[in-house]
Amino acid sequence: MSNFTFVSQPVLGGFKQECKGVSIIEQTKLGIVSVACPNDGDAALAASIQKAFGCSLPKVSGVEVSDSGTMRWLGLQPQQWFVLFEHSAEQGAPLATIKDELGDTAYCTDQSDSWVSLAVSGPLAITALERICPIDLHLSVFPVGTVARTTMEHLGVIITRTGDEEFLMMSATSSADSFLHAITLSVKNITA
Amino acid sequence: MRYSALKILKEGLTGNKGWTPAWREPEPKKSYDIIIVGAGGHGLATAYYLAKEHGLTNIAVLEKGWLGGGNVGRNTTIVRSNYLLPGNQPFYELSMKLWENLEQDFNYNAMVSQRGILNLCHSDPQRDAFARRGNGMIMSGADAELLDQDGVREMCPFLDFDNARFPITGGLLQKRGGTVRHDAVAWGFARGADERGVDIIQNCEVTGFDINNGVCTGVKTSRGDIKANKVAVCVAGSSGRVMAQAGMRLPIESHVLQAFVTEGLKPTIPGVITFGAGHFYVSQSDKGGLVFGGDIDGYNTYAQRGNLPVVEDVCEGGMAIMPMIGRARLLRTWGGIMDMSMDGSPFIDKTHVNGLYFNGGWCYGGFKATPASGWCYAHLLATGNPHETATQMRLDRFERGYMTDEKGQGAQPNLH
Amino acid sequence: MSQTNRIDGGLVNRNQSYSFKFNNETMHGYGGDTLASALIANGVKLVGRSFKYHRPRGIMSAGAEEANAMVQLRTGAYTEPNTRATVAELFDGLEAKSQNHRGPLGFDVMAANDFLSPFLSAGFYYKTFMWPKALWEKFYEPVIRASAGLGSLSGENDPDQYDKGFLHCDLLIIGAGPSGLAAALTAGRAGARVILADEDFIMGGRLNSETHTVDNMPGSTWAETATAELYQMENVRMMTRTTVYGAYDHGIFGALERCTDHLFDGSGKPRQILWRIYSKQSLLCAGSTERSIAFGNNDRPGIMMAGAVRSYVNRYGVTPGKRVSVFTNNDDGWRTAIDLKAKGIDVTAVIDTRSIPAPYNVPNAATIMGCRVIDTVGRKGIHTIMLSSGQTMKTDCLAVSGGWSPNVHLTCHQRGRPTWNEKQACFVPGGDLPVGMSVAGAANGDMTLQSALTAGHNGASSILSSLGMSDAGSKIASASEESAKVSAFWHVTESKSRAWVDLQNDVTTKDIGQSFREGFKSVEHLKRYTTLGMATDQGKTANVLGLAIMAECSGKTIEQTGTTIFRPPYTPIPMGALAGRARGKDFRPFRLTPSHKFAEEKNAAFVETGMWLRGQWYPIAGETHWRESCDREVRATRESVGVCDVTTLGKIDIQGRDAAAFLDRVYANTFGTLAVGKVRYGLMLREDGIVMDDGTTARMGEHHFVMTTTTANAVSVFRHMEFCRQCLWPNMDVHLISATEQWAQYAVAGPNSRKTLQNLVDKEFDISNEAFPFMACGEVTVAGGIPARLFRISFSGELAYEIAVPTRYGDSMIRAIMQAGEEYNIVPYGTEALGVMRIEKGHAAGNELCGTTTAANLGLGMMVSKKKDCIGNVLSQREGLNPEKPLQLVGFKPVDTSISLSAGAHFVTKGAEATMANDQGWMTSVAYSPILNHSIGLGLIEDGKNRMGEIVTAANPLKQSSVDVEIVSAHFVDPDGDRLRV
Amino acid sequence: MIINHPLLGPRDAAEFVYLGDASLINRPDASSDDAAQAFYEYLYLRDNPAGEHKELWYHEQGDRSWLVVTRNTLTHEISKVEIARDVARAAGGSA
Repeated sequence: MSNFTFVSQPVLGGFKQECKGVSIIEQTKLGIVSVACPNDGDAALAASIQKAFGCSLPKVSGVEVSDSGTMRWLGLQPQQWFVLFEHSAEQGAPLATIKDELGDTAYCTDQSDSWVSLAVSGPLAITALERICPIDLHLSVFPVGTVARTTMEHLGVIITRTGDEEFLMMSATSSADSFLHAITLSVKNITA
Repeated sequence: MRYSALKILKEGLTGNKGWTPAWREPEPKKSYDIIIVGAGGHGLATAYYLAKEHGLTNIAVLEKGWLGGGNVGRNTTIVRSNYLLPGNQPFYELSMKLWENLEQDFNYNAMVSQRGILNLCHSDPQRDAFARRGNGMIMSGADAELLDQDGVREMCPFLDFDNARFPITGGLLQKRGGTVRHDAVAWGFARGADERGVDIIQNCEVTGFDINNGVCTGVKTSRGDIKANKVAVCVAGSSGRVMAQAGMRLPIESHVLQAFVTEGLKPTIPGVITFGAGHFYVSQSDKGGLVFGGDIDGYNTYAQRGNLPVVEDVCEGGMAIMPMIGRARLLRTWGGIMDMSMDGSPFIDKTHVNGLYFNGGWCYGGFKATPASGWCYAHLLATGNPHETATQMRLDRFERGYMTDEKGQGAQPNLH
Repeated sequence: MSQTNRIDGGLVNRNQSYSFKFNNETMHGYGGDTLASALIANGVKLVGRSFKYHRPRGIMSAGAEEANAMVQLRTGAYTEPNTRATVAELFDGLEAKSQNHRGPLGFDVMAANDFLSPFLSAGFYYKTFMWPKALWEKFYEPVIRASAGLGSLSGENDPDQYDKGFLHCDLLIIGAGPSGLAAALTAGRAGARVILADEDFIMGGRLNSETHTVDNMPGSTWAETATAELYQMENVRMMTRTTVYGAYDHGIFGALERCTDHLFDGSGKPRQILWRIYSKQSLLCAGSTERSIAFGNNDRPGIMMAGAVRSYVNRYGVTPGKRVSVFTNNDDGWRTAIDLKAKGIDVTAVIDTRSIPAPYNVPNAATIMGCRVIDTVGRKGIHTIMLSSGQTMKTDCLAVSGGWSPNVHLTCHQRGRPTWNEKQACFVPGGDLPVGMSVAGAANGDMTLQSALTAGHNGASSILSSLGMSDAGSKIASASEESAKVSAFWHVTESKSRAWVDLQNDVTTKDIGQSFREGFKSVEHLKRYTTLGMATDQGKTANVLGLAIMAECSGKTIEQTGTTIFRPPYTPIPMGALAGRARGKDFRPFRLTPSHKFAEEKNAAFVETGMWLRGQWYPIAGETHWRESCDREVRATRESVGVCDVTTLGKIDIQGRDAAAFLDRVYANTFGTLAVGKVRYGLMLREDGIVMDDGTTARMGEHHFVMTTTTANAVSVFRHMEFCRQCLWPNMDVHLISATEQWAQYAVAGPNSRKTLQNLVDKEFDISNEAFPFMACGEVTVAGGIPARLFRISFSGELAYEIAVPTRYGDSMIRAIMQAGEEYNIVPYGTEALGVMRIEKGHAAGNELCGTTTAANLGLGMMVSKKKDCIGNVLSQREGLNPEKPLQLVGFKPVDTSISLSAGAHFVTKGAEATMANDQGWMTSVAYSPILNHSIGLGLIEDGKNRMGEIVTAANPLKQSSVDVEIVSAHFVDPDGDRLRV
Repeated sequence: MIINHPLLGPRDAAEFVYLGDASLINRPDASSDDAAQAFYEYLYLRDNPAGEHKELWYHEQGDRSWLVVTRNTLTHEISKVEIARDVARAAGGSA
């Protein structure tokens, strides 16, 4: 029997575009795990996360970064968070990284392959995103450390502010091409 | 006064001074045989057919505002009988036949224009569903044709056949479908009913029902109490509000449906076209405006206005199938309140209160139903029995489990 | 042509000379001109034809209210009908044509209508064209339609791009005239997030058209200074060429920004942007619109609004006439005469309806008080006016002012009604404004410049305090004095000729009188019967006049007569802009499966399934018809092995202590008893007892299930389960998350599927029939450690598995499966073959799960557990859903097997007539079975299970055909299911 | 329209999916004697008021919360927004 070749493929092939005030870079080494809190288990979960990762749990729409700075917790819905961390295929299943630490205190589901992630940054990032994003991205309203789940061009999107002019944007893997098109066209329309 | 080309000639030559009012402005009497609540299309048609077909003329039609001010004056003017289910199709086909002879019948040009209605399909399952429907239409005595892509292209070469996200694979055509000048329908029925002695009383709001021991004996109005042997409510859009005065809860929610018209354009599309993979239907009025619509806004409301997301969704649908309309400008948008029922089908029925009748729940289908609704409601009021084409339009059908659910969406009004 | 009517001054840029064409004639204008001002500069008077009578018409305004001067702008696919020349910016190379005439503009044959006008009075078409009946569609209507309409679409696809966007602010100021600028300065200096939007291409509004001074500067200079200051503020967004067209709920506004309409070539930029503006507060500073007076032949080219004449003279440096007269009922109209004189243009007379002393002295002009213009002469351009005093005067331009109407439109968009202000003779905003909106300036009835500046400032100040901010001590600008005295005057009763009220729709005072006589008295009836105010200007100049005349007919006040309200949009908005990017292939996003690239390489035909694109079939060399490919795929799968991408099925990860109990409630059948490592088919009902969805659910752990849904219902099932979890059983410990995108899932089906997978699944996992029987599931690894989930389930009826790997490996996985099955001649199969095999097996799918079928209809009635409550259980027991002879899903086979069946055919008793009275059900799905070598069908027919072997007729009147079919088991292939379990 | 989400602040209603009257939270007891009538009324009959209306919205393009929104059907004014799960729990939701 011949050997099989399995290649872990970035959704958009590692897309990267830097031009005229906005850069768009696909994040290809991101582990994403959803963590849900059992009913009445809030305290236990908070404790185990604090212990394992040195991180407190953000409220919905909030973002907390672990002590090490390598792990980002997004408060997406009541009793549910996404934890984002650097992870490559060689490290095995991303799920284990979290689940092994949290044990029974959480219900974990691997989401690493569910999302395409793009870092969108630069002085014109907001101007470009204005064309598709219904959320008010003004710093006074959507400061660094805020996450929102919303819809852009008929696609569900999770947008996190990672810097004054930096955003991490996640959308479903299957429609990654359409998602990328929505963003690159926005950039083209403001810079053409 | 009989309208004719000769009459217009005569009036034109004498300064148009001889035209008389299209209807009287009577004071309400103390009592009537039948009171119809609501001088919309359906109420006026009911009065007209009661007078004309059943010889009953001691009738008042009470209207809160001005006659024809409800959905008959705020729709997209489409008429068709392309329904799927046996509870609906014969009724709408009756309506279509009444439309076809209406103008000569009531001596008013309502511009019944049978330029055809084409429902586009975009997938095999959709085509199968259209085949089932088209066959049912023909089996009910209506007309239907199933077109393939070439057939659609021949009829509407301007549709997007080359670059569509959801390619057009065919369509269901009803050639007898088309449009009717909506206001003229109300005016024609009003004039015809008035001529036969029906009192149409505008600016007369019904504020309550006289119900004693389970019998309705009249109504309270902003212009005094009026007695009646039978009270026939016909206020689609406001059914919930009005019937609450009789202590009834209905299987109905009120929703707003927006409608749209562009600036006038020289003739550009032939008949009515509906998009099967988005929310858009369109025709062109005789004045040249593209008249179009889409889905309801989706939330309960009694406000006759809608919001932007649906406006955009509808226009996206339009551009998706007809990219040539990009430079046509949307002139006006408006909203009408729909009685959205729990299965998308209407009611023409008695209620549990003796002498109190109900007609409503028309969802989007009210305008095209106007003559048949009047015909069948008149039949029920005059004979006490449902008309043979309206036997399924009963209020108790949900309790008994006999839904007439064209779209198969279940008990969720905003999906019908 | 030369610019015969160009005069000195104005805000045009005389260094920027543009050449343009009107009706193929080349002319010249300047930067800063509109098409209208450039036409006036070139001495053009006649620019279009009216809607009904095809009357010659000229330019009557200098703004968006224009009812006459509508042109077909640009050429070819770029042509744009019904463009108001008064707001179309001139650019070099502009081409425009007049519209709505047959033959040249000067000799429109349709103008015959004008002479037939006595027979074309209000509502004439409701009274005729009824005989003979058949002629309506064939003759009358085509004639009417061809003569109606205005401009034309090109018939070609709109070649421009459009965009949309979202903006957010504390304060949206609509209109950058004096009040809007004053408000923006006050709010901007205080640090509020402000958007200032104006439809014009320069800010300043009427300041640019008048000769007022503000803070001792010319008004236009003050506007320029204020604008410059505002542009410097980071917290203020300045938007010119932007029309705020609609006020929606909760402070949301629609606005259209025109980006390239003033350019010859947009060079790839979006033509327009449709903005949704989210505001905490809004201040409407939309100004006011001048209205006319109805008098005999008041529609002739050269008759223009008095304020518009000032715009042309002061802002554009052109004069609409060389000998101008003014007809007014107010002091403001006199300014036109004064401004014209200042430019050295002859003013013949000022005719004022009021019997008062002349408010101003206009040298060398007759000032005639208490007098009316009763008629005019000059078909293609006015040259003479007749007065009520009996005088006749030569004039080539008549400037008319009937007073100003506040632009209250946006205050009505949420059905607020304006109220009548008798003193100012105009409608002002009513009390019921959209939430967060206030109004300042002329839009609110502040008719003098000083009052507008003050109101703008004060409006902003009070908004600032409502936002918890304070103004930064901005001072109110001071303006020169002016008078706004007016006395209502609507129409000249002495006029014998037709007097126009709505110029575009050709509604005259006589039509209004007739409408009243015929009983169309309410304002809505008037509007609908006469079409008053229904033209492209939405009655901006006509509505108040029409109402006033109706009030006069009925002897009521205007207040008692009422008003029609304005609806969005304020000015018409192109469909292209409203659709934005969502057109063509971009109408909706694409969802691609993990094997998409592989499928493309295999020349797959793709089919849209919702947003997904799925491989429909995979043709190989020599196959020319889809059936060949499909048949081969079915045969190969049933004979050996095939693989199909089933990633599109919804996958929901369900975890929690109450997960099993939860499933017992949302599914009709029981899941609490399902062992870990097993899969069960689940049937989900709606609360009304109708089948909602079906799929398989696997128990991965004591508190962990993975549910699959149909592709079509993935989203609605998830939503429904969240409803159950949050709203119905809020204390259950159950958590849901979609995992549809996480896993690339493939069905591997056929007798050799196990052997194929054994080549791929790592050896430590025993997937033999004994270790991994039918309906088993588990976590495995493939190809040396790649994590995977394996389910032994079958849709095809063959020995089959579904295997899932993380999506990143999806492309590798399909290739690996192909490689693993190579020795068994594995084929990829598409949705067509999938469909054929499920019909051969009698599985219900979308055509059967159509939202009206019960479990019993589908032969699954036994699955609805009577032992427990579940969604839909109670109402599924209603009488109507349990008839004596229910529709039942069975198979159908043509008696003559050479005949193809058709889905959608209706069943009647053999030989019976195809009528609804005889209708017994319908064919839901058909396929050609390459295994049976004939057409087969599934269908719902009354009492079907008890009629096996009966021959019925499948009627297909759409194709004028009917086929005799035999009722058979729906399980055409392997009815006992032996092949599943081997 | 804008729904002022109790956890997220103002969000465009376009992110939400509308279901209907909030009485749909109060699913009847299937084991009661009058279950058939109770379920019929629960599923099919509506007050449909012209005025204040409590209704269910699902934040599908957001945090997946079901909300109970109190909104005036004549003016669209929203006077209250609650998390439906809290409302259901307070109403004594089963299990």
